[in-house]
Amino acid sequence: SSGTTSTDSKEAGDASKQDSPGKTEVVFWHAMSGELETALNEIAKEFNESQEEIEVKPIFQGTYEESLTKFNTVAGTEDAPTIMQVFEVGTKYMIDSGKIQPVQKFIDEDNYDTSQWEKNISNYYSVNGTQYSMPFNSSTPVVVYNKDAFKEAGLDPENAPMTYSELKEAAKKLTKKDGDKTTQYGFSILNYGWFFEELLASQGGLYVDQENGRKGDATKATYNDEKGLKVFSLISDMYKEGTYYNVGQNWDDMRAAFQSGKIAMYLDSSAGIRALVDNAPFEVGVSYLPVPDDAERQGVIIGGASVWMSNGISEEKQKGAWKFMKYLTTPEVQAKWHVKSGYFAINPAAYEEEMVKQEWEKYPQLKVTVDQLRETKANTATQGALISVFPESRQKVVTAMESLYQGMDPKKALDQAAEETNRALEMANKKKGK
Amino acid sequence: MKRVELVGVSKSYDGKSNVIQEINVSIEPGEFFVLVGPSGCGKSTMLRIIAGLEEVSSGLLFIGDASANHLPPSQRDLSMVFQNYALYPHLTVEQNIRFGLHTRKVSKKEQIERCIEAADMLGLSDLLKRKPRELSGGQRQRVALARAIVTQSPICLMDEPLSNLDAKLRAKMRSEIRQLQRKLGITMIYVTHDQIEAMTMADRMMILNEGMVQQMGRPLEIYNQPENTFVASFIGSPPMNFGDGEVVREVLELACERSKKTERLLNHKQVMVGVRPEHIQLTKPDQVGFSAEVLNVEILGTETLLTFDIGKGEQWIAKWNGQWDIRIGEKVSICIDDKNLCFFDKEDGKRINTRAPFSEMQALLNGGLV
Amino acid sequence: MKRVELVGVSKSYDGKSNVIQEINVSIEPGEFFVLVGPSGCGKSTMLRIIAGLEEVSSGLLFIGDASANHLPPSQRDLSMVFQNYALYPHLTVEQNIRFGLHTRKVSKKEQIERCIEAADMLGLSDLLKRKPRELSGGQRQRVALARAIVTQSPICLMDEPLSNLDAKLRAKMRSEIRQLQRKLGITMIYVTHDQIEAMTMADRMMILNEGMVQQMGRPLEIYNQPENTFVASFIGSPPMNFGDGEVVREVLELACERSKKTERLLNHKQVMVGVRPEHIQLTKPDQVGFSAEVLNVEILGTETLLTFDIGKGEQWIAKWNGQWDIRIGEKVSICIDDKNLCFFDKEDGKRINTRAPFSEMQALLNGGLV
Amino acid sequence: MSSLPEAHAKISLGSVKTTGMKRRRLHHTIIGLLYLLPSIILFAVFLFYPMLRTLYLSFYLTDGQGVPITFVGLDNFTYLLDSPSFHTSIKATLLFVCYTVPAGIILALILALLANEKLKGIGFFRTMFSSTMGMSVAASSVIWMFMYNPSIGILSKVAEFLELPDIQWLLDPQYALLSVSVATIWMNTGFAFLILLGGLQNIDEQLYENAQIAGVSYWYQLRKITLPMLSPTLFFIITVSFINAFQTFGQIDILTKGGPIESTNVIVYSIYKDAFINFNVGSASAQATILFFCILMVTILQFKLGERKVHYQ
Amino acid sequence: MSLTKKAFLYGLLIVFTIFMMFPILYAFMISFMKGGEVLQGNLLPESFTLDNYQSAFNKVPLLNYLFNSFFVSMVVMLGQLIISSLAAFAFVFIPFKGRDALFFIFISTMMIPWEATMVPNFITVQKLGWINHYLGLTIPFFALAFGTFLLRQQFKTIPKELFEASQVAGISRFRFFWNIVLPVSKTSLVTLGIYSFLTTWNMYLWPLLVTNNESVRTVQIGLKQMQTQEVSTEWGVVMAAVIVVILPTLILLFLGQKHLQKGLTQGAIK
Ligand SMILES: Nc1ncnc2c1ncn2[C@@H]1O[C@H](COP(=O)(O)OP(=O)(O)OP(=O)(O)O)[C@@H](O)[C@H]1O
Ligand SMILES: Nc1ncnc2c1ncn2[C@@H]1O[C@H](COP(=O)(O)OP(=O)(O)OP(=O)(O)O)[C@@H](O)[C@H]1O
Ligand SMILES: [Mg+2]
Ligand SMILES: [Mg+2]
Repeated sequence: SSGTTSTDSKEAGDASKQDSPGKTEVVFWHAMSGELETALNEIAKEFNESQEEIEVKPIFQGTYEESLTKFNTVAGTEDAPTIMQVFEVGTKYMIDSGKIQPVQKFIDEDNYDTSQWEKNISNYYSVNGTQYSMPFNSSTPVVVYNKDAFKEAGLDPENAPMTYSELKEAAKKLTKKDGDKTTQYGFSILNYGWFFEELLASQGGLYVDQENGRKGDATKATYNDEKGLKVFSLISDMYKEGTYYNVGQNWDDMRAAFQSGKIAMYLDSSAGIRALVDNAPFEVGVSYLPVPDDAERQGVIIGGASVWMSNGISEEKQKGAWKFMKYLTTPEVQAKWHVKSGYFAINPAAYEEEMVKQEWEKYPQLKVTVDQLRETKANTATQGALISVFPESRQKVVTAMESLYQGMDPKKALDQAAEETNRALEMANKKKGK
Repeated sequence: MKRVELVGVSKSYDGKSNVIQEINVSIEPGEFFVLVGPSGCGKSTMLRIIAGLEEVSSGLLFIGDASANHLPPSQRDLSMVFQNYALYPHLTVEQNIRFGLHTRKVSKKEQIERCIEAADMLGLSDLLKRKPRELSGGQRQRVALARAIVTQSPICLMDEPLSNLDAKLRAKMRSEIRQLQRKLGITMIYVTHDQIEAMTMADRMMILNEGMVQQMGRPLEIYNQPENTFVASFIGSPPMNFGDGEVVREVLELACERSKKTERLLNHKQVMVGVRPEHIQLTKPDQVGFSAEVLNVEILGTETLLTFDIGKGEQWIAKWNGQWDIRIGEKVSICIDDKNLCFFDKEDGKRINTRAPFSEMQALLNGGLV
Repeated sequence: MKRVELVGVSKSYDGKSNVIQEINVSIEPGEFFVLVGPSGCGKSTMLRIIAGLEEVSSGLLFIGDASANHLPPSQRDLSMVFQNYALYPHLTVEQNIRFGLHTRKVSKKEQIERCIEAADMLGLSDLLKRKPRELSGGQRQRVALARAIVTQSPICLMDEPLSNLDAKLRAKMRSEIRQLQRKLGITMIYVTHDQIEAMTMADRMMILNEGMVQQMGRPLEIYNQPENTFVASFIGSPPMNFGDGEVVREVLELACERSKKTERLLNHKQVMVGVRPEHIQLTKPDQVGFSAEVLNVEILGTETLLTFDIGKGEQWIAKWNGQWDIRIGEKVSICIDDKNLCFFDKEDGKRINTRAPFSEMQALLNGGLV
Repeated sequence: MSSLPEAHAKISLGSVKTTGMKRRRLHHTIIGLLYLLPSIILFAVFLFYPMLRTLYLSFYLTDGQGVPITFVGLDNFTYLLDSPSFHTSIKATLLFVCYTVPAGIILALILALLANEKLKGIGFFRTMFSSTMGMSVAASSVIWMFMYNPSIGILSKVAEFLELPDIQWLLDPQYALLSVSVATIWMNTGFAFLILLGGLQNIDEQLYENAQIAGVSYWYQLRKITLPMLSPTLFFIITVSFINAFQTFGQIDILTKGGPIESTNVIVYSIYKDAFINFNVGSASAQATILFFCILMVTILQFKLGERKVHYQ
Repeated sequence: MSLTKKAFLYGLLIVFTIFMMFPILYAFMISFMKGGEVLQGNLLPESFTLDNYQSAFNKVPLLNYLFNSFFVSMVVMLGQLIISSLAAFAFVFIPFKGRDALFFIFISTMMIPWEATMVPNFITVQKLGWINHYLGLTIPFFALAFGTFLLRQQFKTIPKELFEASQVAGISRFRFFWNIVLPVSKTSLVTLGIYSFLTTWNMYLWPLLVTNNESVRTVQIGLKQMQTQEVSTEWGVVMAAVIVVILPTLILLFLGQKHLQKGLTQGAIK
């Protein structure tokens, strides 16, 4: 009674007990919280109302890690969900788990036209021509900057730096000091592996061997090559110069730093732009990821999550789930999703919807993010790496990033991370070998 | 050596009824002051007030010459033996005894000396390393006593410190405490139920009942001239016997239909007559007595207690020296010397002063002649 | 009504020294058995063994006719008053008293009745709703007593149940307990330090010292025929006076250089002579006495205690009825009847049987004639 | 009259003693186990079984679901013992324990002593002091994260106001563990306070009365009466604090995620990461086993040394 | 007590109160702020709006969750109190062979990291069919070594005369346990009760794991549901939720405190 969602979810809960006879129940485990959950629930509700046979029940299962753990323990039992949302780095793990049904089967059966999907997104989830899961909430990194600060520093607020040296220059100008104390830093990156991966890919660098793990099981990290080193050196140099601010690992801390004027430029996810614009007390600019001066811009890798279908459940349920997936990718739904969540539309047709256009008018920054994605060149670098120990590897990269702030040599830090990733890969392959 | 003075002190725990009421007393430096009274009359409460463990509800308290109403216990410079010992269960006997001695600026060596001395005196020497829970009841009590003694504070409060000791040890302790108190000139305030303790130790004693002072004075004074029936019956064991009576022209007519000539009281009509058990005697050849039936005989060794039926269901107890083989039901002729009668007002229980005052001297002679 | 029998019971807390040793006693059904002894002699320990709260180290215990060595306390069907009360702090007086009554299959109505009755008898009626910590020491003790009384168990153990009460209340309680015990036929085992209690209440009493039985028997028997010097000095207050002596041809020569003719003991050379304080008397005209200096006078009201110097630093105490105004330092002529002398072996302290046995009869007559 | 049955004497002392005692002891054992039965069953199912399972898994490589794949003997352990990352973990754990346990207990003790004074309105303060007990770890961590935030947090505002250099509390490996410790101490104080206050109130008032009369100082009372009499409670709270400190997880997950540079990566967090993020259940089990034995050792030591000093009434 | 000492004590009390309460008040303040205000690091809200609370309630079925939390916490609390006190009683008042060893085994279970047992326990609960059921949320927590330990320490301080007195009175062991031991240990029982209630209330991972739908989920999950990762968290709403989540427990604590105070003074032995 107190709100749409609360009654919704109650109904969903109740329904699970009653098991309305005629309908096929499709349980959808997700990790969407806050506003996102509200939007998702709405979509599911509309779907349920749009037809008679299928009942989708979206259920929050904690963070990506937590829901994956849960999925792990129940996969193959009757408690397993029909659809499962998994973050991008879990892709390889899911493929290897043997507990899922690639959606390619239904695409084939249905002769479904996947070309209507944004190639740059769906690419990530297809391996050797098989589409494993359906992309759902996708995002990319962008540079976010404070236009007011730009003006103040005598920089062009409409043209953000596109190369590393421009970035360094701009950052220098943006850094403000009050005595010994820096009141505004030029630039910052969250200590999160994803941003490193993106900066690497945008120069065409590979994360692991075996064509970023897409040809076969990766055995070795390659991110400690000179391309990776460029990223690390950038951070290290700027930090030493005092134009770079360490914001830690927390998304909200980073945004707080930006909004309070502590940093003037930083990298953020495209999905977070809208709330940022709403809350910032100044004008917010969004721009493409910078690349090294001599490198050719390759674009970005898709981030976020996709939805997977369990195997070992009834055909009927799978069919129902597929129907829902198709529904999700319709332009109308995607438009809504894009507007409400800030994630990309998987179906580019959505961008033609009136709703989106209005939104873009209000938030021109959103368009920049879409453009960056669309300009991305499709290759193994921007397709993203596929390894089962991604989470572990990311932890190592984060540690390496953090040790830069302690004055560690970038090369050494990177090598150390790579070595540990190698060991994790080795273990994973060893397990798989048996 | 310090005075302790209470002026109009009252105390109430529940804010309604007073547990002690309007106590006025000045205890002189070096005095041995004994507090007696029936169980629950407020003796411990009074000690606790003097120690500063309870606030008075009204009234003033002076220690030395300073007002002490709000002085914390630690600054009153006194020691106390608690009725239920309050030993530290985690400390050994020795540690218990020495507890707090350092505050009195006593050197370590002297601490040990005093401790050994006290333990010796109290027969605790073998137990110094024990914990309280490994002691018998009387041993615990002695530890509590030792703890108070070693401090040699100018004021010492003792709440029934000997109640769990046997007669022999108690007699020894009585004199030891008294000697120590004299030697050190301590002002002692001492609660006891034991009449012998009260009589032998006290310089002065106070009798409390239901929180009110009944009488205060030297022990013999109180024994011989009890202010009222309460004191008369409370002091002396077995207690004084009472009978209702009427005095009509020099003749005392008892309610139990006996009468007796008395010259000491002329015209006080309604009286209570009291007679102490030791004053009811076997009639000697030259005396006039009356015969009464023996209802009960208790031979205590040294003496014999006889319960007589003196008519109208009233029973009087007599205490005779020695061991008497009198059979229950026998009729014995007894007599009471006129001099040994006490008279009290029937209404308010107050003592009636007689013409020939029941003086101490007389009593002594009387006692000497038996 | 149940027998309690101990056969060769010893108990040691530390596994080394025995706290009580080889106790053999059979307490008859319905008997009032009193246990006395100096502090720390093992009285409480013996009660606790009977109650089943301590295991015996060796020996056998029978309750009724069954072996009870390993019977849990709850199955022994007895009640106990603990020396330190052991009241339940969170229960009111009433709840404390009634606690456990249900196990005796007592109906609710009767529970209440018994509780009210006991509270009445013990003067606790007004305190039924209080918690133990709001009671005075004596009141707590009475609650503990009430708790034991209401159960009306066939065996009742009491560990100094009256130590914190005043003389008057104590006298009342003595007779109440005795009456109750008789009425219900309870087998009572009673520890006390109070000689009057011991003498008046006991059917039989046992004197313990350092864990060993010194004597057992009827109170008067013990008073009049103490088995040894310990018993002689422990029972009776003030205690018996002793002097070293030698009997040479019907003449007793005391160490303090006095001598006396005695016909009762012929040829026992080295003896200890004992005389009770009440038997040291003022020399009457027709008697031969000796004069001694008075060292101390304590007037107790009913009686006077006189300490005499009888030479060689030895002091004897005399107890005289009444109040005597004798000055310290005065010389008084005293005499002791030959019949009233007790003799003990100097080596082992055992009593020496005299020719004309110090019989009860004689003592009674003697007492009667004073 | 007294039928001192000869039979009594004939029963040999020894036999009565042994059979009677045996029967009593057996009876006690049965009764005792009856009282313990519910606990034992639940412990067996929900603690011992999983623990044994953990021990078992620590010798295996497992798949993501924790199903053992290969027996690797002690490999998991030897690898851990060589791994610098595990060494940092151990160091972080020990440091964390050292930072939080003594400080936390002392703070709680101070609060409890203060709140034990007989003052007007003391109930209010008691409530305030115990209030952190009502806060979930998640909620408190979120608040502390806010306070530590270098751009908008209150601490940096205060530092700014006092013109102190600003410190990135949670991002500087030098301070991160300390900062988490401070938050942890705050979170745990409420509970320790309550327990200690309860212990204080259980001390017989008369013991203090005697001390007051003896005129000893406050500190002397504290040392000679309060602490010894409080020892069962202190012993309890110390043991529990140790165990809890070794197992702290929530605040680390929220505040630092084990960073920066693994400086707050305590063992439990590392176990969590290995088991639930990296899906190395074998390695996680090995760490859990090591942790278990570490705590066990500390606790045994504590019982050996501590319980002797504890005074029970 | 002298005036200076009183003033000193009150001073200390107030300082510590500020230290202990500040974070909570801070959260309280934030819960009234709008998004932008929060990020600028204000201490006091410009205006007290209840919007955040409203949206907190709208986002997730908080009331439903609160009820579940309350129910589960209550049941666990009772279960723990009963089972722990029974065990502690056995450890203190029933002498049997191997008692100390068994006690130590009990204590050692406290050392098992919860994270290590979670997965096997989950499988057990699943096999028992307790997923999505209150049973799965409560039964596994009934046995609590911590509680047994706490109560054992408390029971040990009960004077043994009390036990002896009731043995002599012929009271059954259980009755002694029920009528004497428990009331005398009221303080510890209330403390343990509060503790177990709150820990259960604060559980997050386990309830998440053993519930697959919202029917029996608890409020901490709701709290998590309001925080996001990649997209900005609405701090005001989260803090509002934090307040909503801690409020019942704080209130309970305050009420319990009153009871506790009484218990503290009454429970005192002697
Ligand atoms: N738990 C114990 N551990 C070691 N020794 C003990 C223990 N309990 C008592 N004792 C010792 O045993 C002896 C006898 O103790 P018990 O309590 O039986 O004495 P008692 O006769 O009751 O003395 P009192 O009249 O003083 O109460 C004492 O010397 C005492 O110190
Ligand atoms: N804390 C308290 N709260 C309420 N009433 C109390 C409290 N302490 C004592 N009393 C009551 O006050 C009265 C006097 O108690 P007090 O302890 O002074 O008696 P007492 O003379 O020492 O008696 P006893 O000889 O039995 O020890 C008693 O009736 C008792 O019940
Ligand atoms: Mg008293
Ligand atoms: Mg005793």
